[in-house]
Amino acid sequence: MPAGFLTALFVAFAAALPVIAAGQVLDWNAEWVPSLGIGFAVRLDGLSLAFALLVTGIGALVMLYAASYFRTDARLGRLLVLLSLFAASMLGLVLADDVITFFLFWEGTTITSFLLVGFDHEKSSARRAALQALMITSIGGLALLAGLVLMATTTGSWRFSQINAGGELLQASAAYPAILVLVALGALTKSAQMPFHFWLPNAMAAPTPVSAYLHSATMVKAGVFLLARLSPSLGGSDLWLWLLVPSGAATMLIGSVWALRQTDLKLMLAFTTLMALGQIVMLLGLGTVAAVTAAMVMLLAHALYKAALFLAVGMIDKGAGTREYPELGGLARAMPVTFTAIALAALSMAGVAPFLGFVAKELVYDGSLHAPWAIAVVSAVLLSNALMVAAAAMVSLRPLRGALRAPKASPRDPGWTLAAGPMLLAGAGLICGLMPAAIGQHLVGPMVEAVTGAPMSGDLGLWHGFNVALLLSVATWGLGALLYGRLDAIRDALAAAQGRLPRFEGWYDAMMVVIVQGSKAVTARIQSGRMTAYLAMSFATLAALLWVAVLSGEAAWPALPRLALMEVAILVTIFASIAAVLRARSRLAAITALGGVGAGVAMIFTLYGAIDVAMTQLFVEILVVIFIAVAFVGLPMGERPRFRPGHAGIALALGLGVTLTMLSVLGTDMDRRLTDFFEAASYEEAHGRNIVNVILVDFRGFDTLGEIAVLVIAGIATIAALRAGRTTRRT
Amino acid sequence: MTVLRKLWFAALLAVRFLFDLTMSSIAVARVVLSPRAQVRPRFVSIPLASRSPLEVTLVANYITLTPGTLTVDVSTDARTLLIHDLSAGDDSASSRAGVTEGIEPRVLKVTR
Amino acid sequence: MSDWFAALLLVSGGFFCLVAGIGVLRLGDVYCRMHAATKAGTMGLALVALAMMVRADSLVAMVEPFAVFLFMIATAPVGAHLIGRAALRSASPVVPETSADEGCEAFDIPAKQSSES
Amino acid sequence: MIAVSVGVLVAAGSYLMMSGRLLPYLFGLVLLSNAGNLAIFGSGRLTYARPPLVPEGAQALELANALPQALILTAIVIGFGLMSYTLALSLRSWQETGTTRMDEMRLAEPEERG
Amino acid sequence: MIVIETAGGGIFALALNLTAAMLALALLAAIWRLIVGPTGPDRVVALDMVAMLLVVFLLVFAMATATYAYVYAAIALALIAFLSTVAFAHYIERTMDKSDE
Amino acid sequence: MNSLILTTMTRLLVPLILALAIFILLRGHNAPGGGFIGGLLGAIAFALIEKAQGLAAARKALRFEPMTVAGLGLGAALLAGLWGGLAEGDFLRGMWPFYAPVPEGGMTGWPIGSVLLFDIGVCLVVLGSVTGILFALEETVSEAKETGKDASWK
Amino acid sequence: MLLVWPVAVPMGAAVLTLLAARSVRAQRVLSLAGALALLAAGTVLLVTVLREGPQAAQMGGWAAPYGITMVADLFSAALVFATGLMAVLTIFHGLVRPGDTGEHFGHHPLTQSLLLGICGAFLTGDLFNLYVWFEVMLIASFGLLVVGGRREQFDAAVKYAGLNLVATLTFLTGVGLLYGAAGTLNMADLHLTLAGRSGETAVLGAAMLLLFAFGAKAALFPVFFWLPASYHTLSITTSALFAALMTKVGVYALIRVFTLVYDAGEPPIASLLLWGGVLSMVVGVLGAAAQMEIRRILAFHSVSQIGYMVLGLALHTGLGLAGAIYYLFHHIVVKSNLFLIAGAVRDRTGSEDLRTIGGLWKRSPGLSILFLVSALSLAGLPPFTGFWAKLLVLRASLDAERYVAAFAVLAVGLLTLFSMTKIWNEAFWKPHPGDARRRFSSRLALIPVALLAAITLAAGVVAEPFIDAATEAAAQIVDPARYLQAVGVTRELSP
Ligand code: NA
Ligand code: NA
Repeated sequence: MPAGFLTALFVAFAAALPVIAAGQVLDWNAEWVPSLGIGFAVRLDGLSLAFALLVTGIGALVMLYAASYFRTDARLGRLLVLLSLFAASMLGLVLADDVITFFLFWEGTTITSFLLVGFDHEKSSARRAALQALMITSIGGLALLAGLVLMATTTGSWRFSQINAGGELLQASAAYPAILVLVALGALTKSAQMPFHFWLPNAMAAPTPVSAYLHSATMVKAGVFLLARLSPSLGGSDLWLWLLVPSGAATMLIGSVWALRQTDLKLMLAFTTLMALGQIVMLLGLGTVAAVTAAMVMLLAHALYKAALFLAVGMIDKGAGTREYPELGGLARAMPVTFTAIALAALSMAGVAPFLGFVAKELVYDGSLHAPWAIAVVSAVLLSNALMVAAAAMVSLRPLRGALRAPKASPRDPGWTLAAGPMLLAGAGLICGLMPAAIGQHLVGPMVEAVTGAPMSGDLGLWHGFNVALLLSVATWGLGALLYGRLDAIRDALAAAQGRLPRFEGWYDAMMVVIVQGSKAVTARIQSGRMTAYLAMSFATLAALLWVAVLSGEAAWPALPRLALMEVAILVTIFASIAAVLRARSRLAAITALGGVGAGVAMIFTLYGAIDVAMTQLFVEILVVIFIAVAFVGLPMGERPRFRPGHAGIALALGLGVTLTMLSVLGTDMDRRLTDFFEAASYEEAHGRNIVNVILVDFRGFDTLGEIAVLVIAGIATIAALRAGRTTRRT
Repeated sequence: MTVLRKLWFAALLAVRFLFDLTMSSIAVARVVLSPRAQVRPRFVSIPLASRSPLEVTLVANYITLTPGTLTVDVSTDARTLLIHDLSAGDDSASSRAGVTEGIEPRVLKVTR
Repeated sequence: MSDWFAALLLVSGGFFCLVAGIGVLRLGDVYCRMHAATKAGTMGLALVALAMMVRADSLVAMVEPFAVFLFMIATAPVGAHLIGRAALRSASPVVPETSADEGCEAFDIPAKQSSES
Repeated sequence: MIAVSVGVLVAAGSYLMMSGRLLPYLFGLVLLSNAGNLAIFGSGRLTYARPPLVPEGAQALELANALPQALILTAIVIGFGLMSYTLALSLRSWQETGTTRMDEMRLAEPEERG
Repeated sequence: MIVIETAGGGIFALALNLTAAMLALALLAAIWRLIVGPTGPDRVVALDMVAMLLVVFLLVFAMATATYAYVYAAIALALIAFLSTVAFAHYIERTMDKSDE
Repeated sequence: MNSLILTTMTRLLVPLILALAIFILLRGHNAPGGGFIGGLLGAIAFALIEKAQGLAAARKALRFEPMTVAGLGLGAALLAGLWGGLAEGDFLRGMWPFYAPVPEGGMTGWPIGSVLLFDIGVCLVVLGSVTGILFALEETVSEAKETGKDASWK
Repeated sequence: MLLVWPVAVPMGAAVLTLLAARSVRAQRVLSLAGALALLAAGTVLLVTVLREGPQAAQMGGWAAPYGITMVADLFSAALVFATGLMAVLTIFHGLVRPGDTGEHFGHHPLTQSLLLGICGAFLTGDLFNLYVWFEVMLIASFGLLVVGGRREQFDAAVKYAGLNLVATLTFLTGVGLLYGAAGTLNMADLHLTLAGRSGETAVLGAAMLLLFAFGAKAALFPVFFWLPASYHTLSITTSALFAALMTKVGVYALIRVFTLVYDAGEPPIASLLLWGGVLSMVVGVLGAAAQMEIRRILAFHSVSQIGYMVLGLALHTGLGLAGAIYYLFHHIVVKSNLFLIAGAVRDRTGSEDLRTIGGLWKRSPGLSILFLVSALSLAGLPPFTGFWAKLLVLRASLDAERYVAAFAVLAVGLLTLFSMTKIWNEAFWKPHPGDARRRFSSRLALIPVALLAAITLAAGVVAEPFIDAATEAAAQIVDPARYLQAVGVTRELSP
């Protein structure tokens, strides 16, 4: 079903080839969030069309393959759903013209990839790999988001097409370096470039069809796609060069060298994928038309042969029972279809004519020769390509030739539903290689034009005469054969070196340790579970806030009041009672002293005309005493807490802060508007002489309504607290 | 007839009470303000003739507000009062007499 | 004249309140302090209320201070009784001169002559 | 005068609360409650002995500010409700956890093992 | 030096001030007893005393400021103030808390 | 608390306190007092019964479940608010159905209406909640004492 | 009366459920009916405000600033609507999820009271009245904390109450001082009265007290302790309701007071808010990373996400405010749903401790997908609402050139994703380490979960109306002219 749908889409996209090749661009926009200027915009140009073809074509084949591969597995449905979601995300990603639309699908691929990598979720290794892939690509994703938003706000547009049109503007802006770094971070993590590359081999925990689709043909190329997409506006600068070329080159070399170290065929393929991605990124970094052309062809060629190889390795796994090539041998005769597919794909990978891989390699040399840092670049490319030749030989020759060896007793080809995909993909590599001009004209040309804005230089072809590129090809094959001949020695040397080389994964592990341990340490300190610490922190914060106000504001301080003797007596009463509360050793001493405070406060209310308040205060005081006297029968005082100077300091700072703030309030002029109104309206309009009561039940009756609600709720809450657990546990 | 009689006794009781209160306050003042406090307190138990709760209560409260004595407790059968006499020394008899021959009859005249 | 009278009542009321205060401060045990608080305090209140009644210009203004006094003499002895009982039951210490007669065993107080101490 | 009282109440209240024992916390809460009420009262400015009652006949003059009084009434009653709950909670949590030290109540946030 | 501000003048105002001063002293004495105890019942007696002084103060203050409304507060307080004493007494009896020294 | 004196005086004082509570509630609009203070006084009366004669007697004296009283009070206050709201469009507007201005100035009739209903609601809430809390506290503490669950009980 | 119903309805429901204390069934019916009526009232209010702009009502007919004014601008009205919606969903959840405390004394009246306090707080235009509704909410939450009566609930309640009481007293004092300095309590009137006075110690000091109080209510660094200490001890239903609304009231108050009464752009307040927000984001997410129980993780995330909202406020731009508002609504939906899902997880695995559970992706794919939707939304991935929320705050930070804040937005987003993945890995992917027997589980209880998940997806996909509404709400706040007009205090009044 999904395969059929993707096939139909593939055909539809293929039908668009001539239109696009003729230089047209198809746009479709829908409003999405106009208030932010964000639309749901898609755009079909050469670049997106090529990617769309890969996504739908390879997708259809992979789906078909997966349906067969998981035929007996109950999880097939889930797998297909996830693959379909991924395909949709990937398609959306390559078609998007709107920055946010693009990001939506970008993150869509991240999440579906996470779920697919962790498909064998009962294995902890799969879960770990999924998490790693997610974390690393999400770091990039978040950086990308920042970069995209900055880019959009700098240029005033959320459309790639418009941003690209005003590329110079962007490069001239102050935000350009930040934007470029952020976007590159997104691209490099997604496309597994040094130093983020390690997640890709680890992601081989995914089922084989997933690896073939996501980790060779499509998702890992999303970063490349992004760089290509934005190279008109972001590319061409020194920073661009310095960011992409070293990273790409390093990834290329690391991938190609470590590919030889692997014994698991799938893992080996993963490292060769790193090599190819590195090469493509490097070429995009170089940025010349020739380099970009090379990158585009390499991208297509790699997608075809690598997907084929992954799928074929899956066939070996199914047919022979393992992917560990030391345990395999002589499968060519037992599994002829598989052998054919692997052989075809490997030839393309080795860059042998007339496969598309050859075309690509020629172009790569050509592009490298006419770029900055030519000598270094060409040497690196030569070395890694030679290593690729050795790897291709390894994957095609080691398991297939020699005496038959396999864990399964009688290895044989799985059925055609599994074979169809790899055969078609590998075959396509050959066919495309045989008709380079057509590919160049219909596919690569528009791609290059979309990326560079300039038409492709020259045609694609198998034969460009005897030139340096051809010489380098021959050198590649020779060197590759030499390396393959000494393969075991190289592997031993690599094995010996491995322990001494720095682990790139180290920073990730360190980051995770920092997150987990650091968060524990920070949390243990802040959310310590100790209430005294919580309270001390709260009061200290409050004190600090008040002192900020006291020190930064300006105030007119009120004059000192003249106190009558009665007022002094009341103050002494209050202060003495407070002191008694502080030093009380027994419950009764403390409560009675609190009563003293309450009485003093009530006297203040009395002195200044608040009869209702004083009465309420006293009555409440009596009730509180009654409650406390009941409750304290069952609640001990505990030993006396020792003196804590720190707490005392906080308390003093807070008390002083409050006093100063209050004094500053008293230093302002009182606005008696409300009071005057209440005095005037109390009897005349609200028919009551007790203004306080009239405020309570009329002017501000709404307060009182809420307040009695508080009291009812307090009753319920208190009773609930008293009954909770008590009644249930007793019965 | 009886009501009027009772009212009369009640009025007499009230007057007598005010007098007693004044006297007792002055007595307390004397004790409190004398340079060397002369207290020789004694717990005295007093058997009552009163029977109803109201009578006992009135007697007890009266005692508290009158010179030198303070009702501390009532026995569980409500027939004996424990009072605290501020300056009785070793002599229980006079405080006991003050109640059984002074206060209690006056109260009972009102209640019975 | 009535001003003078009221002033006199008032000041004597204050005096008895002060006496109550000093008594509470000076006397040696909780029972003795209660004597001061209850009697002198009530007296002080009564006198102040009386002063107010003397100065009253209406019946209501006379009745209300009297009600204050009435409520006070109704409740003060009850409070005193309860504190005394609580003190008794929690075996509050008494001044050494305190004696007790033979009837008090029922209240957990051993008979004791003051001379013995 | 009020400002100083409020400050002293706040200092003593917060110090008691920081002790992390149930009862001192409760006492501190009562003190802080009083501080809050006094702060409102003082903020409305003090008018000596003129209760906000509209006299019969004559036009009212310079009565005490009634609004803060109404607010404090509300606050007192609310504070009473909160106090009751806190009291009940203290009682029950002592019964359930067996300690009056808040720092030793670690059922909801237990010490991490290892 | 005034003790409380009074509405009127003359001998009665003087008496009011004198009374208020004595009340204040009595209050301080009671507070002192409240603080030092030593026993629970002592503190309760002191608090009871404070309540009574409050009632008296309300009456005096009503006269001093010619604000009759304060008498209502005095009436209510006189009627119910002893309740906290009741509660304390109950508490002491229930706990027999001799640690309350 | 099992004191004859207290019990007897309670019988005398409780009606007095309740009468005072009602008086203060009704008069609160023009003199110190009102719903809060009335309610507090009422609650104190029941607290006194509880102290003197025990929980059962106090519950019996109150007749209703305390929180029901509180709920009814809150309902009354809410209705007082809705009265004005539904009649005049202003929630909590004072409604005086028996009280009207006379042409020559002043007012005539009975000053009762939604405001009084509101104040009664306030009073009931205070009364119900406070007694509810007190009763529940008393229950909990007595039970802890009986079961010896409470470690402070020696 | 339009504004009164959202308060009168839950109050009436609280009264009725209280009076029906003897019948659990009657309480349940009344409670759900009350929630539905509240939702209806909220809907009517929201529609009216959308159509006609801010609405006001003078309580008792006393004009502002003398009486108490209730006001609903778009922000308030939408919050009331959201409250009604969450009430219906959580109460329904409580009815169908067996054993969720509904039978205990007080649960239903307290829930209704909580709604009462929340709606009152959202709608009042008076600062002291706001305090009253805060108290209603607070004491109701106190009650709900202990309903059920498990031991750890009491511990949690002590911490929750212990810290919130401090905050509430601070609030009270702040209101008192502000009244002393300004002579009025009506917030619109305060806006006019305080104009140009922000340098005075009196005004600033009151601001600090309010900042502390609302910050603590919102669970802002460094006064958030109460939240992670308590939320995980509640019943599932109640924790979802709390997670949806409690802290939001604090954020609402911060936004309201620090735009209308004070100006969040003034120097000390602006930087305090900014750093409070950023540190909350960081400390909260670190706390989440350290936890191993689902609801404790979620609770810490609340702290972090409150930080986002406060950051949006602190940026003091229309966009930042729109971001804060959008974030707030997003968080209501998503966080409450995750709490409900935590309950579903517990039902199906017997625990919330990630160390002891697992196997849900295999056994309960439906629940897994619902979790995934909410978790990804929380982590800020498109096309869910969380993405737009994050995007708005991010863009506002970048526009305001607050690069540290922008970095925090992104880094914290990553860590949020990390914790969500942790839950996913442990509870859903990992095989159940112990006895994986099926425990009780109610499919009906997943209805609200599915609905909320659908909301965060649908509102993320069809984002425009919501972002537009957030922008409009922010605009009404940034320029309060229509608010002031509705309240009835005008600029001419001020000297
Ligand atoms: Na009120
Ligand atoms: Na929350």
